[in-house]
Amino acid sequence: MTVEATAPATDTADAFSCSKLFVEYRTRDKVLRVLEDVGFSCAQGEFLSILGPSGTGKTTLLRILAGLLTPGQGSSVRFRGQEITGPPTGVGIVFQNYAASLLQWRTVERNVALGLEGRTSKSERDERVREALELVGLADRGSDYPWQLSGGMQQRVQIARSLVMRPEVLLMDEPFGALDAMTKAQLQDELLKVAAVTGATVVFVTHDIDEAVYLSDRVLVLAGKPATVGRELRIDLPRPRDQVATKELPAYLAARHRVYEALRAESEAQAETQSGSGAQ
Amino acid sequence: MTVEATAPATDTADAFSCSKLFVEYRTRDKVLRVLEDVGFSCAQGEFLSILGPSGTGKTTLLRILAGLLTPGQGSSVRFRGQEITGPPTGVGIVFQNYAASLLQWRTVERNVALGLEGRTSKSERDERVREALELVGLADRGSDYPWQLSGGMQQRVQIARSLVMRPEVLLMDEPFGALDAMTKAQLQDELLKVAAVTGATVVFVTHDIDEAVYLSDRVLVLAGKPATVGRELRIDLPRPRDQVATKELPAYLAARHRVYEALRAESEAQAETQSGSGAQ
Amino acid sequence: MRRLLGFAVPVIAILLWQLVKSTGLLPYDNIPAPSDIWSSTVDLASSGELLANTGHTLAACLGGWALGCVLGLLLGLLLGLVRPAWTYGMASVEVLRALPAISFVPIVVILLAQTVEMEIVIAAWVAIWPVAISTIDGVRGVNPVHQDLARSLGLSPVAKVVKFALPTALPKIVVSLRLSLSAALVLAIVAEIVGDPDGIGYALVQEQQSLRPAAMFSYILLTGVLGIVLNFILVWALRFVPGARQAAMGADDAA
Amino acid sequence: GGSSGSTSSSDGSIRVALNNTNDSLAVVVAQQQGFFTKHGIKDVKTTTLNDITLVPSLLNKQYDLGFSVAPIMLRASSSGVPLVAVSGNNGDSPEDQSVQIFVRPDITDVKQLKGKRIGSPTLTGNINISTKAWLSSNGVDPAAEQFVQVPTPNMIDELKAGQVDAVEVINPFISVGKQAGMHSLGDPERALSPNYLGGTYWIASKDWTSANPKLADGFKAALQDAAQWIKANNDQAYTALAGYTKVTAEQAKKSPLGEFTTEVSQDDLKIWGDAMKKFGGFNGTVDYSKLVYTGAK
Amino acid sequence: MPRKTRKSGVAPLRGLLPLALLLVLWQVIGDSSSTFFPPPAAWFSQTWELTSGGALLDGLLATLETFVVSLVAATVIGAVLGLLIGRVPLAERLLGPILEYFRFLPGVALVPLAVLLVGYTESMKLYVVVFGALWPVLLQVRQSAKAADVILSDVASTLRLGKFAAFRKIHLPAIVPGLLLGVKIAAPLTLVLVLVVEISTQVSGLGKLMETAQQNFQSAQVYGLVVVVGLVALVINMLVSAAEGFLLRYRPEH
Ligand SMILES: Nc1ncnc2c1ncn2[C@@H]1O[C@H](COP(=O)(O)OP(=O)(O)OP(=O)(O)O)[C@@H](O)[C@H]1O
Ligand SMILES: Nc1ncnc2c1ncn2[C@@H]1O[C@H](COP(=O)(O)OP(=O)(O)OP(=O)(O)O)[C@@H](O)[C@H]1O
Ligand SMILES: [Mg+2]
Ligand SMILES: [Mg+2]
Repeated sequence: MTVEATAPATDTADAFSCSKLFVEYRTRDKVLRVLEDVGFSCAQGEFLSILGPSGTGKTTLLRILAGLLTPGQGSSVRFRGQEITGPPTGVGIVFQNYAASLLQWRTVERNVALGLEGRTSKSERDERVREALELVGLADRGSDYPWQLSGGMQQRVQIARSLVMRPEVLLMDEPFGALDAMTKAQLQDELLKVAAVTGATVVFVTHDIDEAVYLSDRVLVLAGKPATVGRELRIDLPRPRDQVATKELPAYLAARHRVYEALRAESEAQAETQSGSGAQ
Repeated sequence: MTVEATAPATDTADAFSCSKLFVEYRTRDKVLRVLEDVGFSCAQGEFLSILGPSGTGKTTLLRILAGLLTPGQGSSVRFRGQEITGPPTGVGIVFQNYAASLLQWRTVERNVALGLEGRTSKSERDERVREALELVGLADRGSDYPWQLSGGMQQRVQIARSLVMRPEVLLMDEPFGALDAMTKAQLQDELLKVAAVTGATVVFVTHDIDEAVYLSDRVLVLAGKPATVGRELRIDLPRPRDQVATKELPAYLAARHRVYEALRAESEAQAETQSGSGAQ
Repeated sequence: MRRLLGFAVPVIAILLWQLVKSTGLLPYDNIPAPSDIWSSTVDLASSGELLANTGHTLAACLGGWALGCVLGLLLGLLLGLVRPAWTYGMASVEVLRALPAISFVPIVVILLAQTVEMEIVIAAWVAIWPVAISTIDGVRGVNPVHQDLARSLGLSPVAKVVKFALPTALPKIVVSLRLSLSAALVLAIVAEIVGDPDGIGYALVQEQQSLRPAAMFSYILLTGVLGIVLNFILVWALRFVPGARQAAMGADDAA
Repeated sequence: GGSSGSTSSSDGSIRVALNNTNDSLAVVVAQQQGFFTKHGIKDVKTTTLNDITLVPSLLNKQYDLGFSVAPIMLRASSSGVPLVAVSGNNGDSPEDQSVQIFVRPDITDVKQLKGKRIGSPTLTGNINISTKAWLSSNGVDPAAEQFVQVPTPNMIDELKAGQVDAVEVINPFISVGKQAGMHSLGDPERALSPNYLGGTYWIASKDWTSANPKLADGFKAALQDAAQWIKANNDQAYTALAGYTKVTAEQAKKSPLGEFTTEVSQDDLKIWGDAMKKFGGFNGTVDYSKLVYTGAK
Repeated sequence: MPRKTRKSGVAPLRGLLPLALLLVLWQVIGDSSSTFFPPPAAWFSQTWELTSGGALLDGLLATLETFVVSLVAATVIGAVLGLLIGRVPLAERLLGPILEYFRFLPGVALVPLAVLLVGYTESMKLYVVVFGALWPVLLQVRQSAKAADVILSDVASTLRLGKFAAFRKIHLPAIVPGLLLGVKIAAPLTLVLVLVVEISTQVSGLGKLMETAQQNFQSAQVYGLVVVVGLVALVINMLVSAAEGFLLRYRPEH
């Protein structure tokens, strides 16, 4: 059943915990505050989805969790109880902009192998790369260059690149956004399987409500300008999940409905504040 | 109601008509045939969606319709009865790779104004740019540079850039793929409104079955390696459509189901041929 | 056929030149006719002088170029990637790279005598800067998503340079390798004209003073041929450098 | 190539830097006829140099002796470079007109050169100083002229093309120019002194002469022999000239050989120094006596 | 706190520190009577003498004038040719080989030829300098023109921009970073070439002063003039970098 979540707890068993998090982008002529007083935590092994309107700060939040962006002074962001100062080990990331994230001068195979180089033997590396490419359905395109692939294929290369590292934590920014329904469903299941087997924590940004509900233990809705955590919804569906069976559960439909309502409420609230204050 | 479509007719009232269309990509060491014997036509004012697995050739097809790619010898692709030799007038396109298609050195406003420059007066241009940006919800970001925007925002800039031209034909490659449900719904409705008012023809690539059904008069499913038009489904839902009312119609659900089935059947058929022949 | 198109322009130019010369429109003794240049080239080639001088100049040019490129690359990486190095060194580089190499010839002669080493130093000096500047510019152009990726994969600084910075900079570096090559060749010849009694530069002055302008032109024109050959080899060799393939091909075609 | 730097030549051999004109004939002849060996020099290596890097090469001991001209020697010496003239080179000979001022066809008198553009092989060299003195003695102010540096082989063409109005030409280009119909306003060399003024020398660093006085003496004696031999064997001398300058024998014969001398006159050097002060912007101080090698004591 | 907008722009003057230290070291341990390696203090005093008759200023102005005109000409010609052969395959086929050939001709050896055809004029200096200085711009522009994203060309053609508008609005801005890199490399090279031509013809400028000093064995003055050239170059490079900072201001980095 879907349950309104409790206040974020700080606990060393958490993979991530944030409090009083805020972020400002400084450009030549203005300062844009994107996140404000964001507080939440994510338990180890949890599958947490983040939803929110376009431009609300989801990518920004993910980059902070990845240790790629330093939040404003006074913010606290912890990974396993430690304040984050740089990219923590064992954290993999799939970027939203797949085209920019691939190395154009490397073949698909060598893009996937990137993080393994110098860390594993050549034979193990080849084996793991092959497995990862098979997982995303690109086993036969290993020797192509990124520009020879379609958009969805490029995105899958990126997914393979992070899975091949067997990360304990996966940060994924709209990883399945460019994929068709079938490929998407297949990769969702693979991801759930990988997470279950390895016990990995996943923080997952998506725009697809069905996807968020199907995959997650919990959904955060970011909204507002600057954005904060508007709602937090626990998704209590049994695991392992199944594309047909799970989606036919009444609990699934109820959860889906609640997430939808939460999103609508948040966007409406946002639209109001926005027209009211004119701030941005 | 959903009706299996008839064989493609060649008619000068058609916006596009293709027959015997095939495409090969030639790289250093191999030739990859992507499309094979594709034949269909698209009437003026029709809203045609194209669905299909990732990497099947949807983007390729759209680039051919836009006159950006020359198909193989013997293919016939006509726009309003004329063989296409270069980009035809009145055709706007929204690219899948939004990041690469924006001019990084121009602000949002000036990216949108690009096609109007020298063709309208300054005041009209400013007015139309403002309108277009408002339509996509970016009225307050006109003076930012593309890198200061989120992924979804960049995609919306691209949409504004093609709408501002008031094209008679719009070719859109996963235009709403990077958007959240609310923004997406809103832009879908705006697009339908624009198409209705201007009588524009739209060819729309998407992975979202709901979106395809909600927007289209007809859906083509591309599948196979090399791909061809696997199914063609007419969507006979009343217009104007409405996010709530239309989606509650039994006819909507039935259409959705048929499209889903068509897609699944095609991908399964493809998976079989593939494992059978090993060709690619 | 399409490849031959490139020869059209030079062939027409040579024919025109021959024409104005044989009709007496160009009365200068120091500009010989192409036919004379050709026959003197044949003479020089058969006497072995041409080969010996070319070999000397080539050695100096390639030695200086290789040295300059390596130094330029290292310098460029240092300044492009290490912020304090840039802050506390870039202005010095800006000053150094504008110093006219030929005004140093007498000084280098004091240190190294009139030897091929002197030429190598002069050629290296001019080869360093294009490579260094392109490397600085290139390694800074690593796209933001790639920077994020490299950090999140926890790559070592060396791996970041090898896997991201260098490949990103490569197209620009390839262009500057070619620029440096021509600069090194020209400066090696200038050093021979001014200082070292050997090689093409020395020979062309000697030929001029011995009243053989045709032979002098043989050497001058030979330099261009030498350049084309060197450039062709460079572009060809770059195809074997992983990642440089595309960059080299984008840059070549002339050869 | 140039032999390597700083080996000392106490082994009885010498390395000599030549130039590519008639000026080096005596050394070449001395080498060919065995005069160096005769005077106790075991081995002679010669190299033809293009330019004025000679002085640095003497300092770094790459060469022991080299061809030079008075202005270079005086300037180097006043800057503290310890040089000496071991031997003279050109001597007096009335028929020798080794420098000529060629002019454009429409110029027939020195006075017409006023304010004109004149091409000179080296702006600070002996020929240009002589030319300035010559202009001055003919009532033309050299300060009002525009002097430009032109490589000697290009002078005739540039004159033809009208890019310069007059040029200071030396052999073998004088004969080339005459063949081409150029006309000359005369020889400026005697403008500095009624007597022929030697301006070319074989120089060495003071270090070398003090360390190897025997070799220096031998060098000078060998040149003395060569001078006599050249006088007696004019035809063979032309063959030698053609050999190292690489001009054809026919071409070589067109320029007079002149006389060779090994004398170095302190007075001559002083005349040069004064002329340089007057016309060459030179303001250094020179001890002329120290410039002349006086032989082993 | 957010992604740093790194200002590469103009190199700070602090960067002269290594050179300054080197000079101080030279002054301290150098031999003050050395003919060819006089210590820096002597450079200053000897070079200062040149300011008396205005010779230094005249030379500086002559050199600067040729420099500015040549750099502008080299940039324009290099950019036009680079774009042409980078974008028009026929032009590449026709001109590629001959340009590749010219690139390696030793410009200095061609000075006599230029003199013969043009004379001892400022424009002769210009021809020779431009001939040698346009290559960095040409090659970098050609590379950028070839590397430009195909999607941008697609944007131009689907918006039906027309050849000229597409060029001005898309292809030209897309090569600006390459152009600037070319100019950055070409600027000091141009200065060097101006000096080389001045040295070998002694027509005018700092090069003439330098050659005169050289022939007079006034090494200290040569070094002093070299320092002047270095400072000029520093100022020029700062200007080029500032122009780059301005033209590429749209970029997050750089
Ligand atoms: N480098 C930057 N400089 C300035 N502003 C930025 C920068 N990056 C992002 N922003 C702004 O911050 C806000 C949040 O951006 P972010 O990319 O985090 O959004 P998002 O939630 O991921 O959106 P989307 O779903 O469209 O990807 C946006 O308004 C964007 O314009
Ligand atoms: N420039 C190219 N060179 C070689 N192969 C290419 C090129 N562009 C596309 N392809 C190949 O053509 C096929 C179809 O690509 P296309 O981009 O049309 O797919 P798509 O249907 O748009 O896929 P997606 O939904 O993932 O965007 C793919 O297999 C792709 O690898
Ligand atoms: Mg985002
Ligand atoms: Mg696509």
